[in-house]
Amino acid sequence: MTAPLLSVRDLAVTFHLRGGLLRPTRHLKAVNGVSFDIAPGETLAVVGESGSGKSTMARAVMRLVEPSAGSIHLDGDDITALRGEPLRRIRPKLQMVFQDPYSSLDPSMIIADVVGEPLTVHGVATGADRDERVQALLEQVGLGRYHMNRYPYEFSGGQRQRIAIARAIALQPKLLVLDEAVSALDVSTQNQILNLLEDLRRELGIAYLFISHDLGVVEHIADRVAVTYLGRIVEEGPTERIFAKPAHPYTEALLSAVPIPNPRIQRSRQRIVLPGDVPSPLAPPPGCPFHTRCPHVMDVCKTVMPAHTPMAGGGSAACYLHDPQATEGGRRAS
Amino acid sequence: MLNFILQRLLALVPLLFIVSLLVFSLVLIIPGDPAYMLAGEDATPEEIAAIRTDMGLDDPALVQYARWTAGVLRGDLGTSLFSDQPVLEVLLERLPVTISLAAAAIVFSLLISIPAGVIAGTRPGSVADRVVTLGASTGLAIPNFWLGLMLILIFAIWNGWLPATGYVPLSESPAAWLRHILLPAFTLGLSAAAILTRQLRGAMIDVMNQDYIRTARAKGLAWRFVVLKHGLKNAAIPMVTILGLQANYLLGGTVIVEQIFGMPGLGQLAVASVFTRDLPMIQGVVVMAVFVAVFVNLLVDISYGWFNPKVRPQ
Amino acid sequence: MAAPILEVEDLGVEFLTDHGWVRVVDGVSFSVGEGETLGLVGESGSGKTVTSLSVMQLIPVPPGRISGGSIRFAGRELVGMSEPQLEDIRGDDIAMVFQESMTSLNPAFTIGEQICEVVRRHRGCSRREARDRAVEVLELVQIPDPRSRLGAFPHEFSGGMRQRAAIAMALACDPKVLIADEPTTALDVTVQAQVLDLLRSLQQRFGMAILFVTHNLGVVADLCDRVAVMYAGRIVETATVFDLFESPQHPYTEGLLQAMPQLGERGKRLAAIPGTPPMPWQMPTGCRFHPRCPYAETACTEQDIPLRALAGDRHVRCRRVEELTLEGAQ
Amino acid sequence: MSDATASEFEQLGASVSARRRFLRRFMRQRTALFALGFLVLLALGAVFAPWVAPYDPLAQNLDRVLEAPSLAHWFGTDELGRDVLSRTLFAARISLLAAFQAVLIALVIGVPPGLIAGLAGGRTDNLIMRLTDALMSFPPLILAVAIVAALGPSLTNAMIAVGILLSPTFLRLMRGTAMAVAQETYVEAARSIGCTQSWIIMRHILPNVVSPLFVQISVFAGVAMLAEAGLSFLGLGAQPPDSSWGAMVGRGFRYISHSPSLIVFPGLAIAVTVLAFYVLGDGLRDSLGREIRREE
Repeated sequence: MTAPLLSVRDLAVTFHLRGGLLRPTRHLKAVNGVSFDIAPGETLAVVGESGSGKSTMARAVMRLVEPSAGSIHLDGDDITALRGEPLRRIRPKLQMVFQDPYSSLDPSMIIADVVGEPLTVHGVATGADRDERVQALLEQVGLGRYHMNRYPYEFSGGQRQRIAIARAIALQPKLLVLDEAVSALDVSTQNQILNLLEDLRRELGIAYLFISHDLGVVEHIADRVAVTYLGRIVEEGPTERIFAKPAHPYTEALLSAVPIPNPRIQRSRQRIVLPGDVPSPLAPPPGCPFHTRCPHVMDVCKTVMPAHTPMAGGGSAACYLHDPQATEGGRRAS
Repeated sequence: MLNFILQRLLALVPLLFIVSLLVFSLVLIIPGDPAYMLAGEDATPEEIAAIRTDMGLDDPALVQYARWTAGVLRGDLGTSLFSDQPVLEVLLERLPVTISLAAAAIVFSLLISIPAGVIAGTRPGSVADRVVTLGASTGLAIPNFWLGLMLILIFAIWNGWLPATGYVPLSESPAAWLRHILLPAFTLGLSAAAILTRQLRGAMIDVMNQDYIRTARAKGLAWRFVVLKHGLKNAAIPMVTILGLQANYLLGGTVIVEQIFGMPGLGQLAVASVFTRDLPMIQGVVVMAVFVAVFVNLLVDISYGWFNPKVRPQ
Repeated sequence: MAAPILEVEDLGVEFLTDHGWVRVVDGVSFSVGEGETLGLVGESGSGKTVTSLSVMQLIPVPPGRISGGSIRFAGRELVGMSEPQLEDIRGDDIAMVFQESMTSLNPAFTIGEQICEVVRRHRGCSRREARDRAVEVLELVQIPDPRSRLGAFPHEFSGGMRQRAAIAMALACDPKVLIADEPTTALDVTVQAQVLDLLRSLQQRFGMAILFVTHNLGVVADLCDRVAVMYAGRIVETATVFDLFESPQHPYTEGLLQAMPQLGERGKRLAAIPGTPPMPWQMPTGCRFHPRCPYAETACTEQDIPLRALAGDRHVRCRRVEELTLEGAQ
Repeated sequence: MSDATASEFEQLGASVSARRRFLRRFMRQRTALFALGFLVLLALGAVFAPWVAPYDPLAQNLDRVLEAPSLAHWFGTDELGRDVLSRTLFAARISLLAAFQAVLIALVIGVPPGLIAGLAGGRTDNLIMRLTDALMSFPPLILAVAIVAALGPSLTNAMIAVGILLSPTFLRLMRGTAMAVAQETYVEAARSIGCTQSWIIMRHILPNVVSPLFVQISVFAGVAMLAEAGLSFLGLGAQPPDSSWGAMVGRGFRYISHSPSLIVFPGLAIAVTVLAFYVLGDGLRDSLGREIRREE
């Protein structure tokens, strides 16, 4: 296997919620000991529900929030602790598209300046040269030169997301982080953007870190999938394996919960309905974070977080069901 | 709830510390030497030096500040340079006048602003709304001293319906108190009424567009009921904040209104002390005013917890 | 189909905008039978939410107004009905659940107070009876320890619990019709599955009719008996859920079905409907879908296309319905 | 023309800048335009007072003291027989200038720390806000009186006091807006692109915080004028022979029962001018796009 483009090890992000005079400061472990790799040109999808920490993971990789532990290597360089100018210098390799197409574009700027800004701030191109490149970028994402002098408010959600993508690929990054980049769009528009991303990947060989809660979309776009729950990756592996043979009970339940748009299939299949909600990340349960809702919960799950066990078909899952020793111990205990 | 109040009280400590620094620094920036003023024009330098030492003016600023603060904490605000009376005594004598004026003004402003704000805010763009909005802007634009003078002209001088000046304590005669307080309270309260009306109107428009109003109507509750229960309680949240600020403004406004209506309150005392350069008295008035303002805002904060369950500690 | 409890006929709704009066719902007709679940499907801006609010006469007036048509509940005309009469129906005969449970519950009152309020309004009962009823419905929606939860404020509930409390509030007076406007859209999938299960079991128990507004065809496939598809303020197709998914008759329905990213299908290029839906102030002439329709002919751009009845209680707004064979869901 | 080309044709049309959009909306606000017109006229009248005023504002005529309004003296005469109309016109200079001064002082004191507090956050923000809270806990006029007492009664000192009093509102507004803008995704996007901190502040944050400031400036010009009038009325502001509208009312107070016109006209001048500033502020706010408008 080639050297990974992005290598994340034991990443943790903790937010400190300031308390009042009589209220203690609370610590929110949004991301808790997460490791993954992305090969050049590969798409890794991170899926999870709200509170799973997937967006924070994306921002930590982008170095927009400070990791509290772990390391991030990009292209062989340790970028975990970069600041100021050195951090700015690696930005061209690493770009991001945000979820909300409405707030991610500065309303006071015209599109030419929005898309051309990365070129300007990195001194790549100025003046007519910059405008020419902006035009090419806009065409690449399916917009035209006549859009250059318009303001963001004049565009629909789908068009804005195209603009955001044009801005993100302006510096020809090696890795593009897409944080719920299509979630705010209607299905028909969503597919246009997904197809555009597919085209760009083929043409430019960009690797994607694709953050999403939509399993249908993920199955289409990802080479590999990481399933997150309460700040941890509970299962990871090739897309085919994850969808065909989910190993973690949470992955299984998640797949089962997505309604299939075909009434005959949807109404005849066995469904797993999990009880309760995702616990608050402010007070995560001890042991396996999923044990409070898990249909297969054992005693051991309530005290010690299981380690990742390699799975047949690729990837790994952090669950005692796949750890023969622990399963026996757990059964005996319960 | 007790915890909540305690929290607010604790938060006041640094605030009061900064306030005390600001008030004390008035002494430092004031040009001229109070000792000269006290000693009179033909005092010898020795006499002045003696007075300076006596007053502790030669000590370092920090020492003077510590002494002054210790005095304030003990309730000793010094002695008036002008009348030789203890400052606190004078202040306490005049405080009820100012309090009853400000309180009457607040009551008056609420009586106007709540109905006006609700009517305008639930029918934005209507004729009623435009009348209220213009009325509020006008109410804000009229200088209160001028309004006071116009009221005196109309109600006292031309028609003689109400007394132009003076004050009668409530305990002495409620009717006379009311007759004397009516014009000043209106004068003082009008701008507060205007601000509260604008605020409530805006909050009401905002609240009436919220999803939970639609939910309440989907439950079959009558429009009027929805406005008064679901709308008003939420619209009151920002209004309570503004009310706290307005309480400060009203206290400040008493300076002018008491002057016009010849009411022996703190405001009148403040102006008189400026002209006699009675520094301890000015400091005393400021300290007293801040004390009242902080107390009122504490009450406002506490009531805020009732309107907005989210700030209540769980 | 069961006897209709809710009938909407030729409904028109207009809003006053910068572009003048704009018709956002135009000639919409459908009916919901007793105990039936009708899915009203469409993308954002298709007019589905405005339609559902119009049934309750809850669109904001101004800037909105119902410009024509008829809405009948159990035979009684709701359009033009006096406000007090409407208030008697709202929350009692017809109840509603909204998308955002965080904003649709009043943050300043407790959950219990908000449920009791509707019970007292329609049942005229005592405070204590209303509280008992509130506990009962909270139990129905599986909120643990309901009596002690009465005093909780909405922000003290999780998203899923809030939506269940909102459902409890809607069911408090045993409505005959429940209008659910994207009730699961803001929820996580695992919680969405719970809520869908809950709605299904409640309907089996109490037999109310449900008008289910959503953009999610998976949810429709899961829960609905019949479906009405809206596009650009009009209904383009109605059919039973099985017919619609197996053999859609309108090109837009086909486009939507093809566009659903489906589990178990990978690598294929995603089908996308080209272009974007029209703005309500610049509706295309003729069929409103023709600029995006792969099957459009010149004739489609010319005159208005009526909603035509087909066999098997289906309706389609397409002039080429006989010639076209469209692809359904896989 | 097919529909596709029609929409393209429309897209080729000139784009409307945010500023142009603002102007177009503002031009539709008839009352605000009217207020602006009045303020411009008033400013012109004040600047050209020596040419416009019918009399010398200081010329005394002891034969004609405290006269009621007449054809010769539209606003009547004062206790020294001076023409009240001329004096009102000349006082406009002082009143407008004083309001301008106070707002300027408030801007200088309030805006930079507000921006710093909003952008720096943390301890800096905490410290600045504590100071602001302390300043705001003083009843404003009492604080103004105290400041004037310390500095000595003069118009400039009064305006310094008013400026200090108004500054917390600017500070809070700037802090709130800057905080909100700094949390917008487009600022995060700018960081992700690799913009420097100063570039982000200059190109993304400042352009998006100035609009609400203009609204507040207009409103505060009115508030400052009222505050000046109040202090001058008390004799703590404009000192003789200078006269502002507030000072005119203050002196006219003594003759209230004999010559009400002495206080009616300058008072009306204040009220109308302040109203114009408020209406203008409202108009400006309503003309801002919803995308940048923020509630006070």
